[in-house]
Amino acid sequence: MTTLITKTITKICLPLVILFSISLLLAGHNNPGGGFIGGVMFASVIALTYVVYGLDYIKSFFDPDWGNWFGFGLLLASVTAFAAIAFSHNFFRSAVEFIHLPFFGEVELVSAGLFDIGVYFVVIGGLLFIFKNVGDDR
Amino acid sequence: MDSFTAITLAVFLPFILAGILPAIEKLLKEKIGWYASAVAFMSLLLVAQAAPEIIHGGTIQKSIEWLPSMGINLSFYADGLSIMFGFIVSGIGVIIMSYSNGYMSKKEDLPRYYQQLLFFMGSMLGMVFSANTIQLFIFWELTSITSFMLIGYWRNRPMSVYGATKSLLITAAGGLFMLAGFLVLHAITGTFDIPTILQNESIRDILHSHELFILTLVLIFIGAASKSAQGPFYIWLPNAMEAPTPVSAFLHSATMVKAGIYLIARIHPIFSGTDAWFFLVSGVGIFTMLLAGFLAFRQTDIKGILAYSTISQLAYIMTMYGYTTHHEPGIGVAAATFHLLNHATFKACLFLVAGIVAHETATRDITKMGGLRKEMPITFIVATIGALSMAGIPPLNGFLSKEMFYEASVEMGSLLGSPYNILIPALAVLGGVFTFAYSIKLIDGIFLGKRPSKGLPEHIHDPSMVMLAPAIFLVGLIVLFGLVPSIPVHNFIEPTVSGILLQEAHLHIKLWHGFTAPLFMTIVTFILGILTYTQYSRIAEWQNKFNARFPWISVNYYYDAAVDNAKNVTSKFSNRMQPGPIKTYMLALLLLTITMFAIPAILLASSLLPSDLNFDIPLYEIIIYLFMIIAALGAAMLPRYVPAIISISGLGYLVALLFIYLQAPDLALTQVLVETLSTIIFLLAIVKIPQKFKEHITKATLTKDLLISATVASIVFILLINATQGIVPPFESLSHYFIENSLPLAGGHNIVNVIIVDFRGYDTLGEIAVLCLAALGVYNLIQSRSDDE
Amino acid sequence: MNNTLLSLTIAILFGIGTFLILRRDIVRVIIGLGILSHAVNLLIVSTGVFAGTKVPIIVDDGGHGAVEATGSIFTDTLSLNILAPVLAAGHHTDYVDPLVQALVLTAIVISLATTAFILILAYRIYEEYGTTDLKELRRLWG
Amino acid sequence: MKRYIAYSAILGVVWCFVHGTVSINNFVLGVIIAPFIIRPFKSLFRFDTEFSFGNAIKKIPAQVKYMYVLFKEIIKANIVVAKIVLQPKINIKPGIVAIPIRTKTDLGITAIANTITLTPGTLTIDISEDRSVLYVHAIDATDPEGLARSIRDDLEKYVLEAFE
Amino acid sequence: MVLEILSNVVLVIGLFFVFLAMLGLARLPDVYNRLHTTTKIGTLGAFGVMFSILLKVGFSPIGVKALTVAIFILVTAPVAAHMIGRAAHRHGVGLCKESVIDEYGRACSAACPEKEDE
Amino acid sequence: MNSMLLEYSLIFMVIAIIPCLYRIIKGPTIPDRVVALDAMTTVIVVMLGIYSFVKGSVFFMDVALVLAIISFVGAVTISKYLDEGVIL
Amino acid sequence: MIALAVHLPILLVATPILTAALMLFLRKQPAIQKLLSISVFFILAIVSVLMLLQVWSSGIQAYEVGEWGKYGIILVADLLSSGMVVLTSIVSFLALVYSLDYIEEKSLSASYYPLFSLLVAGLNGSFLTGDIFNLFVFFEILLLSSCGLVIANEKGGVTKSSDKMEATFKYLVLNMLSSIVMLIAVASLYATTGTLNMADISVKLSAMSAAGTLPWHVFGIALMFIVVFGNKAAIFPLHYWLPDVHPTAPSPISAMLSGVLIKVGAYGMLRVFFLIFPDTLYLFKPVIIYLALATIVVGAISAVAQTDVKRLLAYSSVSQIGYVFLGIGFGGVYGIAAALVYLVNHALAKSMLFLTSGGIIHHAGTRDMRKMGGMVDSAPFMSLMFLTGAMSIAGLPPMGGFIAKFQLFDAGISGEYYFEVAIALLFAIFTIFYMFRAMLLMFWGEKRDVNEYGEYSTHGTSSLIALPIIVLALGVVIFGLYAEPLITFANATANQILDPQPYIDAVMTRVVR
Ligand code: NA
Ligand code: NA
Repeated sequence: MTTLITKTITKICLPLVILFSISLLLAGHNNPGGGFIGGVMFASVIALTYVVYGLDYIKSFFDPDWGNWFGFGLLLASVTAFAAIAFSHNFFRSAVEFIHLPFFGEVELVSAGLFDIGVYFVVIGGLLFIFKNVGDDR
Repeated sequence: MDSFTAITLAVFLPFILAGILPAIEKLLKEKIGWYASAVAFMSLLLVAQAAPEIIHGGTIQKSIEWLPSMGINLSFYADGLSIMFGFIVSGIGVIIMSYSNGYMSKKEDLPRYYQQLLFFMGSMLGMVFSANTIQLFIFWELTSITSFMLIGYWRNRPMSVYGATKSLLITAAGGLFMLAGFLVLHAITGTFDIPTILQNESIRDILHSHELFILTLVLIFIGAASKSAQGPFYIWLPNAMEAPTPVSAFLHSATMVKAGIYLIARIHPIFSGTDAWFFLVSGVGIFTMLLAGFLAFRQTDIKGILAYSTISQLAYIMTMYGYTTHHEPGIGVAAATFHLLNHATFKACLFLVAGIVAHETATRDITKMGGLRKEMPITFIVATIGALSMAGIPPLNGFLSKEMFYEASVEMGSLLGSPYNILIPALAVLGGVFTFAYSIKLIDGIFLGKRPSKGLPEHIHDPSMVMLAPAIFLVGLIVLFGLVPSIPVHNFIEPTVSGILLQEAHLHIKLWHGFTAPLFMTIVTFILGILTYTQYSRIAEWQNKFNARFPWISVNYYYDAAVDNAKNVTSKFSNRMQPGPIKTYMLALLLLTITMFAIPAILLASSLLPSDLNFDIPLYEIIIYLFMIIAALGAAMLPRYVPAIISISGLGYLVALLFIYLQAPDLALTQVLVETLSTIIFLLAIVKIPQKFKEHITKATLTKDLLISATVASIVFILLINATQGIVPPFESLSHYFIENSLPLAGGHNIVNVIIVDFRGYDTLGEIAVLCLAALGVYNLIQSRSDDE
Repeated sequence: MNNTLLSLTIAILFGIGTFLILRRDIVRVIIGLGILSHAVNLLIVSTGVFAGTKVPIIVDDGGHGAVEATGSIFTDTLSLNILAPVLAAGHHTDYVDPLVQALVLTAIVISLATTAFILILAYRIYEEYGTTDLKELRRLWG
Repeated sequence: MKRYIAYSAILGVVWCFVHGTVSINNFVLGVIIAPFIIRPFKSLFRFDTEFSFGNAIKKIPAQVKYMYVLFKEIIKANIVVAKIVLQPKINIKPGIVAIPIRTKTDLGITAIANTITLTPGTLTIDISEDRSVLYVHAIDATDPEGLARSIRDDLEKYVLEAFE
Repeated sequence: MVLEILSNVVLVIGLFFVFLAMLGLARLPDVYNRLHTTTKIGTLGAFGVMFSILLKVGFSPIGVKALTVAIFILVTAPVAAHMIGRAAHRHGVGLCKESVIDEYGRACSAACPEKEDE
Repeated sequence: MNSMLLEYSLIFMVIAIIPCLYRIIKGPTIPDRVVALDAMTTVIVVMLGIYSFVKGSVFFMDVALVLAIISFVGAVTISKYLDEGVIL
Repeated sequence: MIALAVHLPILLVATPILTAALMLFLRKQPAIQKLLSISVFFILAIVSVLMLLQVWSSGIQAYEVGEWGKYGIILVADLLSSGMVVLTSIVSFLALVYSLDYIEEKSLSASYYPLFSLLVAGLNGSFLTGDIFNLFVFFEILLLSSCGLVIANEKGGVTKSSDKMEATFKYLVLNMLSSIVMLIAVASLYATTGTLNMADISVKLSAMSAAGTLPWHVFGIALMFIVVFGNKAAIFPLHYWLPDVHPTAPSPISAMLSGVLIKVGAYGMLRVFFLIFPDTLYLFKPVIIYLALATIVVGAISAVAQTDVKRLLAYSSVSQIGYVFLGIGFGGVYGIAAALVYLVNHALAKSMLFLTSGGIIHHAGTRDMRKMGGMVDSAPFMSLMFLTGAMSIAGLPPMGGFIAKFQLFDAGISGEYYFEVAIALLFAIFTIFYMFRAMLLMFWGEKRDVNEYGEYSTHGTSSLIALPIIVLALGVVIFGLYAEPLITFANATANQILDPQPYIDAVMTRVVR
């Protein structure tokens, strides 16, 4: 088992890194980052938690089916791409909208961003699915 | 119904009516054999329907569109030759299928039996009426396959399987050679259509003067010889006797084995009149005739005798079709054709007798028989007439064609001059001697002499009329054709001969034609034949010794060696080729890659490296290059896993740093993350692996591997340095478009990301699919074990 | 513009990777594949076809909302003349080639997935065979 | 609930930091996202215990002081170690010493352990099972008692004030 | 201007410390001593450089992120050092010969596995 | 002046990687290598900071931040592996 | 419906991906999974045929993904690619139906459906893409999906999982190497031409060639693609993985691998060399002919040595793919058409044989033919089906394989490749030998020693297993009896391959947004 010290710091890092990963995901279109990078960030911090706290302990209160996560990601990504057909465009035709939100001002909404979220989920789900399966296997 | 339709129906009716057999099997119950006979009879009638037109000197020819883009149609052609074969096939088919009603036990798998017989008959008819080579080949191979199935009718008997395999391998493989021959013929003549070649002298002239003429002939001849069991290919036929006797009678004496003869007759007008034709066809024919005649004489199995005799008799026919010179292209054609018809009658008859005898005595070994003439008088008479016809005794039909054979041999010999004028007739007589001897032996062994005291069933008698009638009918034909030769000659032989010689033919065949050379030869044959028969034991002794001493003289020896050792020899080969450890395979891939790059490098490159090399790089970047190499070397050299993994992880971070210098923050980010993650997965994977294994690299391996690595490195360097010289003007990169349009059209500042999720988002869709696949694959990997336990 | 030293480095990495994949130890081979994939990623980046100096991220916001192509040069002249160059010769841009970076990103992710799979495969192979010596992995042969 | 608010506020700030722009927009966005992140892991964050804003605010001065001391010590530590590294011949007498601690909370223990690591010549190696003893590697381990005393008096005091 | 000079000074000190840390990494006798340099000096060096950047650019995105990096290093570096040191000891890496005392070794000798050959 | 300072500092930092590489390759123990790897990431983080400033681009600072976080994950994981022989 | 007509190419790739995603969610509802997968794959088969008809009637279809023209990724459905897609769709539908009763239930719902769907997506994607890097991506999908499927558990479990691991490892490593080669080649090509779109590359290379500025290293790149596609197609000396992988995979997957997947290699060669590198054909043809001959020889000889029925079939695939490449090497309309006809017939027959072998293995409880014998009485259906397939592979009429061999030999002889045809002919005899030997060993002869190996399974063949085999068998027979449509199609396709201009026009004549 790892030590209290590591556990405490991991616990502190966990939400911060997840936040960071979301930030990387959302920033992706305009800054370095994106679904993959954000997803790996998320996956690594969960992996860190698994490593530091032990898989079984974490599973006792936090046990999502990572298979569903990457399933959702793939679904979201492909549905986003398919959506263009519904608007009588070609598959994967992207759209950019600028909408005005009351508090945040002008916000850029990009269909590709939705796709990137799909990527994010696939990466998280896929990597952690591998982790958990191999980790459970002993 | 016009003649063409009649022929087409004659070919396809058996297929269709046999195809529905499984469906109506329940309906027919035990009448299934009569159903089959009826089908055969229908075909016979249909052939007969077309016959008059041919006999009056015409031909039938028409096509149905089939593979127009290959220039191949479903086309049927009938001339005398085809019609004669059509009669033989369907006629003997009727006889055999009727006979089978008595022969085949009701417990047998009759639907399969008759279905295959009918398929065979249809294929055979299709073959003889085919107007183009490819169609001919198709039906040809179908006869091989049906023959294979029928020889292996008793599928669980090892000898049946052996015989079936042998016949299939030899005949189907021979067929492939024939196909190749047809293809070369096509390349030369530009057509697959046989009548076109037959009717165009200019095409034949082109063929005769073509450099590939001999190749074409040899290839096609291999097909014919393998099918007709000629030359070294004879070996399959004796083993084919594992088939039920009616099958042997039908396929392996009367019809299928004559397919090769048919082919020779069919291509006679195209290839004859050349030395190659004579030496190949007659040479192989004479050789086979003598060898098989001798071997037939030595058999003790009734069907063995008949099998070798068939080979020998086919060789007669082959030899006669081979008789040809430039001026007289068809010396033996008439004789051959007549003998062909006669052989079909007497040999089918003898096979039926063999079936009856085996049926009654429960053995096929003639040394265990004798004196059966009293118990089976009718069978005895039938058999004797058949055998005497085969031996060439007047006034039976065999005598007539034998005479013609001698006549043609003499004529051929004299045309060729010394020493052939003596040699050919002498060899012909020798062949006749063997025939005479084994014919006598057959009758003597079964019916004459004393009944052995034991080994035979007590009550032996003539069989029912169902089995006897077909044989009696054939005997009737034998006698009829012998006494009144004009009936077959006018109706079959003349049209056939004119079809082969491409000119009107009028033949006069009589029983008595004066004291001529052939008559003299016949007498010599009889005398020598009797002499040989009396010396049987001596000859047998000599041959046994000879065989024991020179086992390799037999073709079977090679066949068995090849087939039996095939597995061992090929195993050795494939074990060497596919040694198991993966290194060989990787080396092969690397070497092929190197070779592929080396070919243009050697052939085309004026200089391997371009002249302008660029060394203008910041120092801190150069040092990073160096570090990367060191880290990689570390990963390569460190003996234990974890240090090596740490080293490669270090390499990964350095690569990330380099990506920074190359202005690629996204890449650096990804690299850093992926590196850490793969380190973790590495650790996950090596958890159970002890770090005990250490490869001992020998000096030779080291040298070899270093050499290959260095070569790979060099080609990468050469390729890269050449490729990065820049795009050849005036072209530019697609990237300009991305840079220009990333913001205005895709609304993203990060061009790389926009490419990933938008411009080339489709790639990314694939990429995430790969991630999902890896996850699912790992799941399966882990799962596969849990279930083992 | 080629970078000779970088090319040389990439080539040497290829050499080292090649040497490693010819080893008998399964983990060694996988490490070799790792080095090869680093090398090939660098190779792809180094084939970026024009020498810019800027990160391909547009910093100055060219007025968002302008969803309109700026480069008239890109209205496809190809239908008129299929061989027409995409850009007027001499036109250069400050950014480094973004396309190769996108390609490498894809390649990296794919190689991560493949590496993960092959590593777990190695783990399972060790369980089944009790060795990591590839010479022992020869049940399938001949 | 209070904990949610507190954590959300912290994460809001963090969001600004990782985003690179400190603005109210970013802060609000971070606050909105935060609960979704914390919620699944709430059993890690001891949501069962009481939490009061008053206490937290009261501790701030102590924490600032702790920071100050920490920085001072870090600088000292660097100079100490730098001297050692730059010696022509390295002459040290290191060793691992067991140091008893009074701190009981997770955060406190972690803080003291990390502080020890960052301060002159000492490095936390491990903590005992009963969380009462830290094993500390010291570059100069000739006087274990003195070391223990200096840690208790110079460091742990501030940590206790700031985090207990 | 003052800020400029200050930032440069901090930068130089930071860089110098990082360099020192790496030097210590090479020179000091065992893993525990090396951890001292990398965590203490390395961390301060990195902190210094980041801080210097913050001084140079102010609270612009670069500056804020530099500060984030600095804080993050400060929080995690000791933990990493602690984990490595602990693992080293439990993995069986002995203290260098100059060492005078090992109270941890006594406490966890049962937990320490045999050290494998390098 | 600034840029020169920073150019040189880059070179200086590259040189600082040498001891790290030395320890990564030479060891002698695995923890030594882990320390060295961790130290190397620190150096690279510093380099990224400097580079980011030189280029006036925040993008490299993102990499630095990620590297700082991720190297912690790596170090902890390898340590746990060394300690317990398993990581999960 | 009409609106969807323009989207057919992408539907064939994206629908399976979407299906895979849905399947992941439906892991707990096997019945829905079953229904959904069957209907999706059935619809895909129909869609693929529709697309083929569309291409046949109105020419090459180019589909811009994301509407970015040649700057994005373009899917191109020409006769070759849509033909291959039809083949894929049909074989995969049948293999899927077969799998429902063949793969272990748990594996089936947990991972098999998504893996299988993505395999099909990978195949269709590879065939349809007009972008060389995208081809790489889809190759990776193919690689990993087939790896995952090879290790899937089948009912009864005759194959040891250690064998699966070993085979998968070899397959994976060799393919990773060839992927690296591919990346080198693609990157170098990009560095030279500045584009990844195959039609665009073709335009630029031919312009360079016309201007005399074609650099020599382009030839090197071109020949390196032989390694890339050769490895997919398993031509000598890149065939080593195939005899290990195809036998160890579950039978429906073996059918997919041998039936369709190795054909990707042949497709790739046709696409890349005839579209992108026509200038290098004079080097390519001799190289490929000799590699093809070596492939034929090595595959056939090794097949004779086998005692494992699936391994024999696998080696036979090696040998047979050699014939396909021989046709490609002969070149010309006739040679390529012959190769295509050969390819289709081999796909049908070999898929069918692998499916049949699954039934045989279930029946006998072993893959070792020496431990079988006389099964014709207990498994007459399998016997008949195996014979049908064996005859087709051996090139015997009236099966499709005959037409293929005939056309190939004819193409060779009319191209005056006498030596090559001679070798091919000789080893066609080997083919007859090993196929029939296998049939005889398994079905004819004496029944195996029951005391030693146990009784044959009395479990009858279910209709889910029999149906796909029958459908494929019908295909085999029909293409033997009436091959005209296939030949016409192959000729048209070959003409299209040899004249890349319409392809280029279809891709390049686009308006970029
Ligand atoms: Na790492
Ligand atoms: Na650190």
